[in-house]
Amino acid sequence: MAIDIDIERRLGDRVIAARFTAGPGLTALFGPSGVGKTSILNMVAGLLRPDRGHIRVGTRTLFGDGVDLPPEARRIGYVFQDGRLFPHRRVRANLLYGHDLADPAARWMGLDEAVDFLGIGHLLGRWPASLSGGEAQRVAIGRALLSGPECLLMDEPLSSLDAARRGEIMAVIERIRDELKLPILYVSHDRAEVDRLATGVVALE
Amino acid sequence: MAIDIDIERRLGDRVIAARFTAGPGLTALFGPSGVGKTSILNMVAGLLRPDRGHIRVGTRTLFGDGVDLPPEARRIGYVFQDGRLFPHRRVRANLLYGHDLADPAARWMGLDEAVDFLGIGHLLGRWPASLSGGEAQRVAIGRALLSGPECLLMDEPLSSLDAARRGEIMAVIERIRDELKLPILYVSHDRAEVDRLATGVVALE
Amino acid sequence: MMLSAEEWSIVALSLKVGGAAVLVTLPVAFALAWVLARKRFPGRVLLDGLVHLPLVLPPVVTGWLLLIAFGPLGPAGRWLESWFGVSLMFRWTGAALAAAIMALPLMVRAMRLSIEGIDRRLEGAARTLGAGRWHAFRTVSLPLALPGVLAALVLGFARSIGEFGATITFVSNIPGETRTLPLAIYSALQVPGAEAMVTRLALLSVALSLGALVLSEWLVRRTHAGRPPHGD
Amino acid sequence: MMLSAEEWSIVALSLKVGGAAVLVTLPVAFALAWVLARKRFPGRVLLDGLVHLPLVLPPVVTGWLLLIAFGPLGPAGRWLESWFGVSLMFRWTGAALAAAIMALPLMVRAMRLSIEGIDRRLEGAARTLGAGRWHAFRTVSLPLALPGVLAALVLGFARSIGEFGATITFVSNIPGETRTLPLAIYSALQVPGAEAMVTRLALLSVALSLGALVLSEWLVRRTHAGRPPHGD
Amino acid sequence: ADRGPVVLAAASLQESLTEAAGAWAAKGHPKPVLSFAASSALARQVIAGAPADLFLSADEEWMDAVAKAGLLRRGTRTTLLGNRLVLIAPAASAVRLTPARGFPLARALGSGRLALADPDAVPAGKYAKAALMHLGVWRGVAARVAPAENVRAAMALVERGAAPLGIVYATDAKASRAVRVVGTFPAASHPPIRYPVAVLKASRHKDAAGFRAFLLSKQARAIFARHGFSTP
Ligand SMILES: Nc1ncnc2c1ncn2[C@@H]1O[C@H](COP(=O)(O)OP(=O)(O)OP(=O)(O)O)[C@@H](O)[C@H]1O
Ligand SMILES: Nc1ncnc2c1ncn2[C@@H]1O[C@H](COP(=O)(O)OP(=O)(O)OP(=O)(O)O)[C@@H](O)[C@H]1O
Ligand code: MOO
Ligand SMILES: [Mg+2]
Ligand SMILES: [Mg+2]
Repeated sequence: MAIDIDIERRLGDRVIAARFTAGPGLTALFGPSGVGKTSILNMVAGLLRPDRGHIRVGTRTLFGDGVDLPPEARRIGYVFQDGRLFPHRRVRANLLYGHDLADPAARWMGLDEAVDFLGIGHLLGRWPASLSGGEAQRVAIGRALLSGPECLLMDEPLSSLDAARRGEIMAVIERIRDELKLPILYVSHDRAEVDRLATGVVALE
Repeated sequence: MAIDIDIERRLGDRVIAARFTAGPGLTALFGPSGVGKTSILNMVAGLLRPDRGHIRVGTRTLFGDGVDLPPEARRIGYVFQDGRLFPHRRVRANLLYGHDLADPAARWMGLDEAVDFLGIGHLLGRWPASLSGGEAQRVAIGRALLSGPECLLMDEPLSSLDAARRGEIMAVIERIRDELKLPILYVSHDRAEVDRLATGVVALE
Repeated sequence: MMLSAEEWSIVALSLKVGGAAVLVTLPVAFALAWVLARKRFPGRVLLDGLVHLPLVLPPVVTGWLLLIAFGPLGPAGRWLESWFGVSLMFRWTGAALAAAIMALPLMVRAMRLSIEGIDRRLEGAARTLGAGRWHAFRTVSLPLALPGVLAALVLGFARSIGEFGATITFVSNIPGETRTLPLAIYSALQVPGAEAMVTRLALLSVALSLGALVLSEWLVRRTHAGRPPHGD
Repeated sequence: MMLSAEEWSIVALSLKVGGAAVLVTLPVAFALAWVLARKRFPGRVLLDGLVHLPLVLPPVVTGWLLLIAFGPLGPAGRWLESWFGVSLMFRWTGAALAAAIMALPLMVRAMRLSIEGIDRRLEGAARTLGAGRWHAFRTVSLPLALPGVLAALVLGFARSIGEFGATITFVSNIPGETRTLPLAIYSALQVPGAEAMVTRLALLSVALSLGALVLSEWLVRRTHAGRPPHGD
Repeated sequence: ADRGPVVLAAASLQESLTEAAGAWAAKGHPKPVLSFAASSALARQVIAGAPADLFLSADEEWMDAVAKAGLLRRGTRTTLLGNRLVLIAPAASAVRLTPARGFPLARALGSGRLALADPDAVPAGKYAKAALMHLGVWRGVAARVAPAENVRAAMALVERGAAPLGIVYATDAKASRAVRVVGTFPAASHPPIRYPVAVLKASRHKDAAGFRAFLLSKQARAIFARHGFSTP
């Protein structure tokens, strides 16, 4: 399944434009701070409306040609640059939010598995406000994976994790990439991460 | 100037404890996610009260022996893990917040210099809410440096920056470390960063 | 303080009127608060002004307008009569309507403040997780606006318990039907030397609203159980 | 709509009374809102209840209590008289006091909601940048609570413009001194067939408060100029 | 300009007293300051020590209360005006009825209510209740009265068709075009309706006694009579 993107959007006095096709596997979006990586992910997720262009995932058109699917119909899992956990739900309820909404047939990961490789079992009863930076980040990753998406958007998902944890999570991402063949758009500034995970790189500037 | 720390603090059912002496120069705090790095910085900054122990910077006691200086009297510059910019002030006003409060004699960096090496000149008139992740991070660094502190706390300050920008900022941190001889507590998961900057490493677990 | 049977019935009526007023108004007030907080449309300031009207006009005038609209000769009154066979005149439902109208501006403002404070990015996050507009509203926006909703309930109930001018003008002062606490207090105030009675009834009002306050504080604590307001 | 000299003077008086009431109450209400939002102490619920009192009691009772306390024979009245040579009886200052008391609960609630919504970590950030408690309050907490302060101003002013029962009971209905718009409306309502006059005066009230609303919206826009509410 | 004496007067005297004061001022005297409100509120203000000159009450009871507090200037209390009670119906109503012993009031009401000023509190209501008791029909309608805040509010209920019949002062009925006087109550059926006037002990104004005398003069009586009052 491939992602086909050709979009343009004005933000303030800047124009964010991108045009690329990402094959199946993990495509790294690379580029300096402020170039528009997050904005592109937001447009793919349906949170920011392009001024023109199209977004296609596999055979589905998410945007363009008169189509503009609402975010909930796009089946996209998004790990935000800022965790964006629901402050009024405990960790467990955050994790299960998308999981419970997904068609059971569409789910490809269970709570136990996610909790396990993310190492967040001891946090399930906690409120997000009491989590450390890295803990919140891991919960956010779990929440996105558990919603059974058909495509993943990850915005610097490993930035505040230590090397050991980072390795374990990368192993899972590799598995998702290879076994489930989910297309993944991945933003990172870390060379090593990109070298290990990316099957393709899009350089923006 | 050295930092002498021996503190303990209960958080929920965890106890964060640390005891180390950091010489002048940059001391990296290393340790897995959730071990208590941010909590330690918060205690040094005066935002979290230790249950017992002491914190000394150079000859000044910040906490302990009946002393508990308020944050504003500690002369500490803190780059938070989450930017924590003031949402109701534009970028320029954010940068100048601490600068204008500081004794002119205590300042060791001016707005122009900070704006220059952080590459944020085009952002001065913007509201923080419109900044990208890396842009906000750079403004937060500038804000802390401009307050003319005697000691720096940096919590993963470079995590969402690209390699080029990262290099420039590291050069400035090196200069601060060597020329101004400011003690710096620095949290990072990035080996390369730590190898380049750290004069000492404290491993927590 | 032992209450007489008459005092009990006045208290019960006040609770019924205040409770009905607040509960019926709640969804309407929330919808208005939502529209005023989120939508930009021509006439928005006018709608805002309309919502504030019952606060600005002396209550007696509001009662008088209600009488004109909902009286047997009024358009709304005729409509209710012919379609539902219902009349609000001299009924506790009319008292509840008066209280509801008077409470409306306070309730709208409180909820609007909370709605404006919601971090909308969280709604976006919910949508990407598969929540439709309505589900995201129910599970994210509404709970995040809860402080405003609770404040609205307290303010609205207190205002209802204290409402006098619009009620007596619209549905008069009928024992057991529209004679709520403030109307009973008013009657007592008109009689020289009845200060003791006034004090008693006023203390009852105070007790009722203190009860509502304590209940709301308890609700806040229950719904947010242990959740720290913001990090750290 | 051309106004007669008398109508002008009533409008001017209403503005003076409402403006004074709101401005004088603002700091007091903010302090109360702050304490109720931030501090935990025994008697907190009681203080909260006390603040809500003017909302719960029929305005006539509040006016009566003011009369007892601030009348020439009341303790507060005597104290004011002997220390400052000031009397509130039949004076516009008394009308402002009544309006202030009635507006207090609304103003406190609105500001309390905003204060409770402040991200306290930002106050911590200000402190590390060298701001003392008071400076951090002025430059961070207060501006972040601004939506509540503006809502309080609008609610308080509207309530003051509409205040009737407490005012007439406390300081009577003296032309040029305590006869604000609602009292003038009441007087007109006493005259059968004066509906046109009542309508005119009511429209004036509405115009005043619409003016206040527009002004507050403009202030919101000015102070937040272009600032998006939350990221994205 | 010089301020005239401060006159506290029952609200039902609004029109006539304003006119009389105008006539007095036309003679070159400073214009009296007239404050209209419910007699109860005014009496309480006097008792609280308000610095006023004259008090015109709508009934003897509140004047008695002020007298008991020792606040009347000796020898100045006298009856100024009298009034009559009338039965009214909406202008379009065809009902025919004469208030007399055992008259069929309950039947004439049908399923509707009888609008009155509060019979337990407001003077006009008290007189109406006394009259109906005297005529032996109170028991039949006691459960069907609609007690309003004051005479004008009671009349509004009839004007708006909310009540088919009402009892108000002749002076009020005379001034409204929306109601029709169905019949007048026999003067002997209720205690005489009297409006007492007195100079207050606290009065310092040189014109107080003069204005009181003017109100009792032939010229002033003519004015009151034109508004429907009787002048003893
Ligand atoms: N209110 C609380 N209740 C329970 N545990 C808490 C609370 N606040 C913090 N903690 C825990 O204290 C620990 C230390 O948190 P801290 O933020 O200092 O970690 P950290 O070392 O900075 O981690 P990271 O690298 O992920 O940012 C974490 O495990 C966190 O979950
Ligand atoms: N409302 C706005 N007004 C003006 N400029 C805006 C606005 N919103 C976003 N921008 C700008 O658009 C650019 C793209 O932002 P985006 O968040 O997509 O960058 P990014 O590539 O994700 O950067 P980073 O790596 O720092 O997160 C940034 O320069 C940002 O300042
Ligand atoms: O004038 Mo009155 O005191 O309303 O009967
Ligand atoms: Mg970004
Ligand atoms: Mg941390």
